[in-house]
Amino acid sequence: MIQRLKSLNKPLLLVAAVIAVIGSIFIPSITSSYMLRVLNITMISYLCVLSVYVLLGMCGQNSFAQAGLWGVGSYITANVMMKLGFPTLIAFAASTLGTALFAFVLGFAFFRLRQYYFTFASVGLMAILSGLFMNWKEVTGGAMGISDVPDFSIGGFIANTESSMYFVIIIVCVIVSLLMKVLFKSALGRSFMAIRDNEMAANCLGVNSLLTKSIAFAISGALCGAAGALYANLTGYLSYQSFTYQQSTMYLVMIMLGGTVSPVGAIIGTFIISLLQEWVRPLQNYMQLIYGVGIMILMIVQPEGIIGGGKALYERYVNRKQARSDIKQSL
Amino acid sequence: MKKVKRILATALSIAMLLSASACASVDAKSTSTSTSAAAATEPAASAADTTKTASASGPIKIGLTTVLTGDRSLEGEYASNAAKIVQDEVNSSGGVLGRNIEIVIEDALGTDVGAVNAYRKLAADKDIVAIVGSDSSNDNIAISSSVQEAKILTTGQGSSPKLMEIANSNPWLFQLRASDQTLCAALVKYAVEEKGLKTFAIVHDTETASADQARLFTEALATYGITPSVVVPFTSGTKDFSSHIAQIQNADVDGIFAACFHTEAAILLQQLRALDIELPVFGSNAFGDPVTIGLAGDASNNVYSVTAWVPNTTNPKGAAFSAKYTELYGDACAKSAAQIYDHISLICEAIKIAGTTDRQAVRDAMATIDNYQGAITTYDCTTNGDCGRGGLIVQVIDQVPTIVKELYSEKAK
Amino acid sequence: MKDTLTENKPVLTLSKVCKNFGGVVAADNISIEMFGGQTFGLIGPNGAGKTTLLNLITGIYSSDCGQIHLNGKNITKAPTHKRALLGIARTFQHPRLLERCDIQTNIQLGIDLANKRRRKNPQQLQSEITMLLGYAGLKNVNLSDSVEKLSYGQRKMLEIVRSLLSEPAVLLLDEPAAGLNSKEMEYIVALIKVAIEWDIAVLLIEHSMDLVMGICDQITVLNFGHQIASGTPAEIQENQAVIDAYLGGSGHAAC
Amino acid sequence: MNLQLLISGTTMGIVYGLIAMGMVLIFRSVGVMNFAQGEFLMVGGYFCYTFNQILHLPILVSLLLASLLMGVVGVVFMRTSYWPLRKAQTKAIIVSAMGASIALKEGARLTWGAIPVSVDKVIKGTAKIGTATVQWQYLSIIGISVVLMIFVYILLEKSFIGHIMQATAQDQYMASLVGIPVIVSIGLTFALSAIITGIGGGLLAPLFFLSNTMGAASGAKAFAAIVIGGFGSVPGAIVGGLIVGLVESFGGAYISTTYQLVLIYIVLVIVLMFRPQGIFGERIQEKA
Repeated sequence: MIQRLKSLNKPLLLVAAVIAVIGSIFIPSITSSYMLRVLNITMISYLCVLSVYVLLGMCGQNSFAQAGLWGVGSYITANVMMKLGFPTLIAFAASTLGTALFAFVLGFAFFRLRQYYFTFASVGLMAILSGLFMNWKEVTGGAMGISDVPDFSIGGFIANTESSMYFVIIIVCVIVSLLMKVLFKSALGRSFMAIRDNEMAANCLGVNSLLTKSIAFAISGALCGAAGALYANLTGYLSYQSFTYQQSTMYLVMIMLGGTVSPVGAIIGTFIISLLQEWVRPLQNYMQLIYGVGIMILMIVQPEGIIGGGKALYERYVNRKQARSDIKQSL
Repeated sequence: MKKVKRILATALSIAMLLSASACASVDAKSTSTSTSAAAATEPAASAADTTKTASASGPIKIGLTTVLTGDRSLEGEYASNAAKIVQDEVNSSGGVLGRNIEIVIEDALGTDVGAVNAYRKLAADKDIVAIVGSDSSNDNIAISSSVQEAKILTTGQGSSPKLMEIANSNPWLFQLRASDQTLCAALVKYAVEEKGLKTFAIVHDTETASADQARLFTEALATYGITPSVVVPFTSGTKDFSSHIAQIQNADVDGIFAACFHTEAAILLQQLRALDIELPVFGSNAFGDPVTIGLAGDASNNVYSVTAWVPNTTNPKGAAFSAKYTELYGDACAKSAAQIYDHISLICEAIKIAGTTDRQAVRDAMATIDNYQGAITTYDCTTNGDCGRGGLIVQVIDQVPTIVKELYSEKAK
Repeated sequence: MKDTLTENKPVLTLSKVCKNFGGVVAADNISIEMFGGQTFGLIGPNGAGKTTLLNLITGIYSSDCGQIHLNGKNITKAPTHKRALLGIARTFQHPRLLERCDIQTNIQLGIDLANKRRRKNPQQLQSEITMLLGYAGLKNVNLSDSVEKLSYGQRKMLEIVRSLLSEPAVLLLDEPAAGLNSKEMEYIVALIKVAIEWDIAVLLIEHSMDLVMGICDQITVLNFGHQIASGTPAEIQENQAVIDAYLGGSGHAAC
Repeated sequence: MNLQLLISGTTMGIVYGLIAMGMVLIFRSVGVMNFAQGEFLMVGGYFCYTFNQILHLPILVSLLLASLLMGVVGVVFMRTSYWPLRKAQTKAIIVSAMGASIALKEGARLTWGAIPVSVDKVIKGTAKIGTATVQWQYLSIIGISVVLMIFVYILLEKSFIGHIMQATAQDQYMASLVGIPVIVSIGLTFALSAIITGIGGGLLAPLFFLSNTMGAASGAKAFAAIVIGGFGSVPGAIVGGLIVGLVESFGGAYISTTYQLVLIYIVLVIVLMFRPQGIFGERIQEKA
């Protein structure tokens, strides 16, 4: 039954995808550089939120250190490009792999902790990292931060405008999203979900919790690292003001709002929150108040997240339909 | 007016917290009501609507990014109040080029992304002639590349030398403030030459501006062959200074140089005096600020501070503004407010000189302004950085900042 | 397809394994030998320490003394996932599936484990899956449905199918029949038969005597962690200690 | 010097312990960390300010009135940000609490302004202890905190209400079966927690001053205190608080003032590594 409905959806989805692609190509030509920057930042946050999806949505581990990892990625890029003078691609790779490694090692230490003890450790990690970001002059430029990080460039192509950067980021986002799909279908992805749903059963099926969780943390680190690299290239200025505990909580809010069941949830959550931030601007003094209350209400109305709620509705609809047809047959 | 607004705000927030418990239908309602309330109680809210189309007769728009909400919102309260005053003042005196001015405020949120988004949103509005950046070197540095891109006259409120460099290399960005370099040097000079002190401790917040000031204190002391006996950094939000004070005591010094923001300054002074440490404190601008004095009370006495502004200033323009501010809002007028007043007046001046609202023309006009008398000090915008001339060294006596020395500095080159 | 080697060589041996929680003795010098293609019954009143023994074998608890060997390999200290890789599969009293995933994924998880040892060829795999699902009475469920749609009994079946697909050497079944109707009982029997067919050593914890007596080659009776009797079904039924344990004051069987 | 550090460390420790205790009470009753606890501190402080500075009531009276109001706030908070989500996954509750904390911060700013303010001290001046000097306000904080802690202990262990709360904390379903109105009992817990933390805010105001963001910093340290002391244990919260306070003062003096907060969290991580359940907490064994 569902199979049939899904197959019905297929062409629709295809059309939607095509529209999305064409749309996204023309966006830069129709929007202001302000909106474009908002979109760029939003897509970068999307990468970070995906990292939360891998860790929380797939592997069931909740971390408050994602913004910290994002920062690590950014500062790696800044240092590799400015102090060592390497080209963008190498810096990008360094950020991605470096942050992944960083996360993997920490994961190996932290994931000896079960349940929410890991979450506590991650809060600690975040605090430690933000302390370093603010005060480690040699690497992070202290509170003043690092300015004039070079633009993103490959060979002759230099992404020095908002729109060119837009395409770079969107390409990375698309690639990463596809990789997510692969991960979801892979044995590794399944072992993540096995741990999420029942760690002991997972062990009895030959899944090594410590290693698997650490890998999950490493992957989320890689995502944050990539996001950080892009952020450094995009804004050209890094300071402790960006990589805060609040930012980490924002990522959690985004994924929870969108729904932890699929990357689509990450997309929806990120865009709703990021754009909400900008939409409520006209409220001036009141914007944060409304924003906060908005988060509460959304959470109360959709505790499973928008995707989760949507899925439930869809299934109910399917069941209803099935029931009806069954009755028809029985008559 | 203010009371009403606050009570209304409380009522709203409670109403909405309650509504959060109810279902989504309540959501829409409560949000909409609060929106309208916001618009009603917050004139600037309507001003933020950037969808109006340009028209020669319509008001001249000037952008202002400041931190209205979040952790650094103190700045925003002063800024938006001051913006209202200057807007009314200009408009009641016939406006600029015969047109009213309208100040469009955007919230910089106290983060880099927030600052940039706010700035870009303003810059994207073709009617906006010039933009005042927020009161933080970080924010101003964060937006500097966007300034290059947007090609619109932008005035930075930050005072760090780093910002000065950036401004000098960026034709569109003006730092309308004396760079700390000159001010800190002056305070050191005063402490060493006129107070005849020999050994010092430096205690400072690791936050951008304060860390910078601490560095400048050290550099200035070096010119007298003095190295600080001890440098004690702390992070913003520190509540208990006992370990910091202990280090200062151990060093036993003649005087303390201090650089940080209001709350930390007040806590530091209180705890110093509570331990009967009566050493003279030479502080950054926050130490002479009414907010700090109000919090620290008697503990703030015999504190020296180098600042550009005191509410009881002798400068007639400043005095008038200060009086008006206090009359309208009850609180003493702080530097952040006076700064906005000067920035906007300067921009209006530039527009007058340009005789048009063309962005390029206004920017060029700005660069011609030399010793313009503002509420805080005189301004020399012939080069982009370090435009605010002069400053004050004040001593707090009976909780009143009293000017002990007026400075007029040459431009730092 | 039984070969004579595994006939006389035990697959899994527990020698004098013991465990106690605080003062409470959960397993006291338990010694068991299990052979491939045989079913080994483990019975006893509630709280006799049957599940504890399973947890000791799978490594969820570490034993205080004694040794556990799998195919002659000492796995006494090995962590749970290692033992699983070496071929110890289990089901739980209450099925533990990937609640938020579809049935396909759950099955695949078992195959993943098998693949970690050696890749299976797709056709053979596919036929195995269809066969097992057939035996388990899951023939006409939609593999892309979420497991939430399955009944309690179906979940238990699925769990067994999953463990069978992981090609274990030893299969530990923790009260597979509890809470199932007679039809589903037959499915269980069918699946166990498949396991024997595949030369797997099956350990069956069960309260339903008919099932145990019907299918097991060897039976061990536990009471308060003590191994009070072992032998063929016939011997056990005669054994006085067993009868006391069940009918006497010390707890009573669920069925 | 060391005596000075010891005393200030201890006093700060007691303060963190007080906030931590408030968090622990809620955690024990609903099994979820309250991410808006720091805001209770802030709101309590502002209520105190309203009575003391605007209505010019004596500080002790203001504290009392403020604590009563905080009780109401606690219940409202429970009803709005916890109760609707009690059946949802805990992450949802955490997120809604985060939303609430933003809303509270901003609501406070809009109500009382962004300019930091202060309230009267309970006792002015300073006392000498050996070579060390300590403000009387600190001593009164210790005094009042200890009284509060004892009060909470008696309330929880000895009183009927306490037993109701404990029963609900252990098993909501069971509690409802034996006729305990769960919402009332949870409401009481939130109220109690809010009151304790709120009084803390009122007492801290003259020392650290009130601003809508004061909650965050203290909240973070209180959190560290809980984790170090042992999650869900009231004595653990207090001991953890003391440890944090002492690490702060001595670490600051002898290791680094720049990394004071970092030091605290390094201690936290180390404790987690070697004793995840904290000093007083009992480890959660996973059921096989």
